Amino acid sequence: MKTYFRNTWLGIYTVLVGMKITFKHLFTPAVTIQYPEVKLKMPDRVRNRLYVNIDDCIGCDQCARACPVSCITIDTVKSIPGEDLGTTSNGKKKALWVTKFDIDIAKCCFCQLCVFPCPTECIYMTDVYEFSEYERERLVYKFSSLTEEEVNQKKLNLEKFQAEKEAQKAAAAAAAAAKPKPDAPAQPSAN
Amino acid sequence: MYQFIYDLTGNVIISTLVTAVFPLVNVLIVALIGVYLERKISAWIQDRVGPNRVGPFGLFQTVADFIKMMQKEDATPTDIDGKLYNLAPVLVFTGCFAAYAAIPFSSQLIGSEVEVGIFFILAVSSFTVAGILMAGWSSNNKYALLGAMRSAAQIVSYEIPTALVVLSMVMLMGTLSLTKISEMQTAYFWNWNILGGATLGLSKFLLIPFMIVGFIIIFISTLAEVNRTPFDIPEAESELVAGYFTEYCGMKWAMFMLAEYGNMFAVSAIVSILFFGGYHSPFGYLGNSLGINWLIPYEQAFWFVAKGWFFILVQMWLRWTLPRLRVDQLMSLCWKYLIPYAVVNLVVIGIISLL
Amino acid sequence: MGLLDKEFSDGNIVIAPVEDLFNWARLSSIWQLGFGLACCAIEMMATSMSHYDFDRFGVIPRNTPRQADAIIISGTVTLKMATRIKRLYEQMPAPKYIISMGSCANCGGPYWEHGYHVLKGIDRVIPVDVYVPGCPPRPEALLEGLLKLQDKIRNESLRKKSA
Amino acid sequence: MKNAEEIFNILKDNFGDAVIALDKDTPTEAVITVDPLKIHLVGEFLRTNEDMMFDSLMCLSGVDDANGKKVKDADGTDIIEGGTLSVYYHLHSVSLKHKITLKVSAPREDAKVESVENVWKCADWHEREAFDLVGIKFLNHPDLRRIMMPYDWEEGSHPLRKDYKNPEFYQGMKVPY
Amino acid sequence: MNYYDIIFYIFALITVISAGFVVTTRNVIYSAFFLLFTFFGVAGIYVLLAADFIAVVQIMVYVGGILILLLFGVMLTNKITNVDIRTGTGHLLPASVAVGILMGAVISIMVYTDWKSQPVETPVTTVKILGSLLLTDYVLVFELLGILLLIALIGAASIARREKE
Amino acid sequence: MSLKTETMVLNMGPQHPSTHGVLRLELKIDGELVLDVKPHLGYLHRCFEKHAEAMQYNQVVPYTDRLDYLAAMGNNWGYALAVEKLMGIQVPERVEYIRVIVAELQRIASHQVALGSNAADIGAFTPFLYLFRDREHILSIFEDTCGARMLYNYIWVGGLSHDIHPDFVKKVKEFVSYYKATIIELDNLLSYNKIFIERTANIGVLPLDTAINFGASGPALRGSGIPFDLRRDDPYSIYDRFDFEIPVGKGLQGQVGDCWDRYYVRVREMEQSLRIIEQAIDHIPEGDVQSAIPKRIKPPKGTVYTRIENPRGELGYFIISDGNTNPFRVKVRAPSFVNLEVLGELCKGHLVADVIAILGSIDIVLGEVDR
Repeated sequence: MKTYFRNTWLGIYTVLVGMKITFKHLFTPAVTIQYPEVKLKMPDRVRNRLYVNIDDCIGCDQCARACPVSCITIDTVKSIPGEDLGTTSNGKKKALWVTKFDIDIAKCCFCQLCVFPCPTECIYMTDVYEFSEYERERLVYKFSSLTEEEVNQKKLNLEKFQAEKEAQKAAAAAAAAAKPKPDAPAQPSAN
Repeated sequence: MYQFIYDLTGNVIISTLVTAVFPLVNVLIVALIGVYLERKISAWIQDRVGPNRVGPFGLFQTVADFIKMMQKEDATPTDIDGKLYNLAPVLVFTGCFAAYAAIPFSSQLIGSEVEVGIFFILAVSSFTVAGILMAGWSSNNKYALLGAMRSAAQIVSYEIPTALVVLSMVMLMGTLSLTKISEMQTAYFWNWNILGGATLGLSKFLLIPFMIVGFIIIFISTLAEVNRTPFDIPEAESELVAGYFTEYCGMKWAMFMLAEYGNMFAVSAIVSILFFGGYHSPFGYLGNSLGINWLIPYEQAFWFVAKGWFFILVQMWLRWTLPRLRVDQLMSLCWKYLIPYAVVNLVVIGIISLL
Repeated sequence: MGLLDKEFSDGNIVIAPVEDLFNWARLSSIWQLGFGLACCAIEMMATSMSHYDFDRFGVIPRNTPRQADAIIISGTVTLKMATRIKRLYEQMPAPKYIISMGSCANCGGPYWEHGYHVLKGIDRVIPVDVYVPGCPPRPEALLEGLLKLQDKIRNESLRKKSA
Repeated sequence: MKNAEEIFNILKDNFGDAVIALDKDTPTEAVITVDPLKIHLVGEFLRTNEDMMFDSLMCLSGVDDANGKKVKDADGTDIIEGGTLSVYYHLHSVSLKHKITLKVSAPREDAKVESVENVWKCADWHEREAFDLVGIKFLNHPDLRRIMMPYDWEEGSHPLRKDYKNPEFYQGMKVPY
Repeated sequence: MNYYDIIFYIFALITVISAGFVVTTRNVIYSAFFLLFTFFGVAGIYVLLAADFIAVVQIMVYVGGILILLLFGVMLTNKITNVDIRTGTGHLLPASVAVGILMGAVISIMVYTDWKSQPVETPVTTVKILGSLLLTDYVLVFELLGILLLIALIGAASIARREKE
Repeated sequence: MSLKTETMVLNMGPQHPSTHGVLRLELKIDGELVLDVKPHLGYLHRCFEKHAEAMQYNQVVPYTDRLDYLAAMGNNWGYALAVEKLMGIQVPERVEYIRVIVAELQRIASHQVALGSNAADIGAFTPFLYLFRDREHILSIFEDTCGARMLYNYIWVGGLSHDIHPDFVKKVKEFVSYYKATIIELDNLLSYNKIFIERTANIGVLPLDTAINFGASGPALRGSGIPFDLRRDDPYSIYDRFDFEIPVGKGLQGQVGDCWDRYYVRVREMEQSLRIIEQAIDHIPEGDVQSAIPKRIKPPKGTVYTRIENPRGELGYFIISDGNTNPFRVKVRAPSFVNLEVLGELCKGHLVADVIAILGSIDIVLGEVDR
């Protein structure tokens, strides 16, 4: 009998206590961020969309190898001696044409592992988080600044250069003992 | 209301129809505003802002919901019992709608002054039960069936404490008519039943605690009858997905929602009629003091609607505060707590009223 | 019921204002079928919570596909799960929309290479309207995806059946 | 508190040949190798003996040792032939606070290990997982079905084996990227 | 024919037709739901007879209580919905004979009774009269019924509480 | 008189509002009474262990995040500890302190979700939102520190990916003082609410010996009344320096080991975590957080099993190294996986609604159960 009345009392009392709390909250200002109108300032270390400053990229492929997801694909073509590719912003000399620098942002797991090994700090994570798309294909970001023709041109150049070199070598070999030939341009690829 | 329109048009059918349209409009408005308010209040309680992008302050949110629901495809599951499936929402809605016939919105604005008003409302609410069972059974879905069973059991059992409290009030007032019950608690809040009724004397003060107990009981049990949290187990989303209307979509589902909100208003109205003076103003009438007699019914309607909404707000407030009970606890609350208290309350009120 | 069960025929009627109204209603009340699968589900929940408040856009979670307008596939879809998703999608009444949230739902995400049990992209099973990238996307990103979906609905026509 | 050597000696005294070896070479933990068909007896002893009281099985892991020779089968795919599959048991005593690691190895082609499900209840799902992903059969297990993979997944294919090849399709869905 | 007649016929039709369906339909659930409409029709007729209290009680007790209980029973016994109740044709003949005799008796009474059709003033409220009658003239019957119901309740509870063997 | 009743099989999930993800429960019910529960897992089997074998040691860390996505810090830490133990790396003092602080913050955040979803399953929606609201504070601290809200990839083998943010200490202190007051509100709103107590007390009682035999750990084990906490009983890192209590289930509202006890243990654990943070936050030594990170992670041949106290219980990593840059085998002893096993035992004889309360009180994360 005692527990019966106690239960009744507790039932009513705790409900009232709860109601008091929620009533208080009825008049607390909302914490909501009114998103499209108000946007939070992102912290400086925030990890969102990857960006590649292709001007600084030397095509070293370290980011692609660091990526656990293999969402970065880099193709490079060796430059021939006459070409000047310029230097990166921190003074490194570029030696490779980056013919392809694709990041499939749909696969990316935003772990930032690719950012650390980059010697020129050209790949980094931005604070852009709004990049939804209607088509899946548009989530593959192509960063290479070279057009298709230019890529073909570079490849052709290299081939021509190598052919010439070969010819020279052949000539040299004919003259003297042959040395091991340089290999075809490295074609590292993550997948 | 009926008389007024009958005088105006002189035609039984037209005046009946017009009278019938009024509660329909009321149900629609209650649902539209109710859903909006529910979302807003839950938002405020939870430190959010709630819908605010559709129209000013999100006012058109429910309108948009409604229009969207109208254009949804009427997808029906394959293995359902078509006839009952289609009939169920209508029946549920009828149960809710019929109750409005006897609710006095003001001394003039009343569908039908039936002598057995309060009993009538209790009775027609059983149509809702049948409709719910129908919906649950015909959906051919285990969740729906379980939800319907729970719901029916719940409504049937909670009718008993409701009826007991109503009985004690009927005993006290000596009438079943809602109009008369309202009329007897004359204007000014100290005459309300919750404060012992209009007749002055010892019994008035003796009654007050028992009236409060009665009010709590009937409030809890009507809350259960309209399946609101903490008694929303028929549609307990974490257990039964959406209870008896799991398989319903589009307008048919909207009818269940309309009925739910309509019922919320109906039970709030009953509570306010029984304990809070019905359509009476708590402070006397502006019409009286200004000498404008035609104003009084409008004032009464205002107060009535205001009281109804107040209790709806309390229901929402409770909903966003409390967890829900389990199905057996719900039953034991009804049979072990509410009914004994209600019976004792009934006896005590009977004794006091004999004094 | 369901006003749009019959398609409007081309020509005869000028239905532009009706269309606008209907599209407006549809885009303002996208009820989502809560489809939390993995990590993204937590961010999806966070989006409905106080700080981001999905409800502002008229989005409320419904638990039954019958009453939902959109699914937000949030998380890794495994082969075991894919058939269920398809079934739930089929149970939804038209018009229905799908937001693919997060890398995993977009294309398998981090699991695309060695994931022997991961479906590589939900679009292999059901048509997707908006892809929200991120792992998991910030709640704002999901909101932006929703706004994109609203844009898409705004330009829909009643004449051809949607989605 | 007993260290691995003491435990090994006690086990050796009690079980003789069933307890095969103590491997102390690993830098972090000593592993006692046990006969796969006697492991439930050893487990029961370890759990109930008053000096041991290993009442909790922390972890049970099935491992493909990949120590057989790599060959090409008829289709030209690499498979591993011979060698062993192993199960590691990490035990812990809540009351005595000591730990021990047991290991059993069974031949790859027909890996059979006694179940310890009725010694430690929690072995149930761990063993199902080891069966599902590595393909070790646990004798006397009450309910040895797949647990992670779908029940209708290709018979006899166990994804965590080192030579596992993914099927092309599952129920009409393309599996590889 | 005024409005009330029309309404009366509507209710009568509802009652008769749904009663017919209750008997003839093969699905138990359907019968139960048709019973709902029968009760509803009967209640309507009560209202037209100015017995509003009885009408309300009819709905409350039969629809709200008995019918729901019935439905519960039917739904809880899982398989019954799929089993057609046998409406055996073999017993059609004796049944129709019995019904025919009964119908004849009723119709003959209807025809041969000397019906007095004079307007009777309907009481304003039946509730009060009912109440006082129940507690004065028919108090014994009332109490007896109360005891009977109590016994039924206790019996049901004791059966329900018995441990399963 | 005996009534023959038929049992019904109710499928809960894989997509069900309260299975905390994609768990399928096959309930055999008699009316509302649960006779048997059969969980079916694997709807989120993301092949972590296969991935770990294909990755280099440091590349596995982002995948560990995705195991128990509510407590990613703990997962990173457990993995890092295992590899560190294998390689014999001693991490700097500063790293240890930061790890303890973020792990305790993560514990609070994880418990908030656990408690919130437990409450939401029982029907109390508002506490759920309050808890998530407070969780945002922690997430914002983490985001400042490492740039991600949920999956951090913060604790690396031998160190941390970033040093703490300059505002870190201030923000954490603010949070600690704010949250101490907020827990009281949670208690009043939910923990002592009569309906909540009715729903959880005496439900799903887990006796101590069953709990140990089933290998339960974390709050599920402590709720049964044994103060077993790896931070105290098998100390790792620098937990032996801090003074904190281990809350255990005492059966305040019912029997020891019921749902309410497990719930309450979590609430009190949040308080203890705040206590640890308070002790640690002022004593973070100066130093470099990345000095001990090896250039190339190539542990010697061998096996290692380490375990840490994650919010859900004992998280163990079993790593076999064959001396290569990739791990040979990584097996995760996921606390939820083991704790979930006990569900069938707990649910027998309860009602359908209780299954949800019990499941909520066990607190599983499917990413970890299925891996």
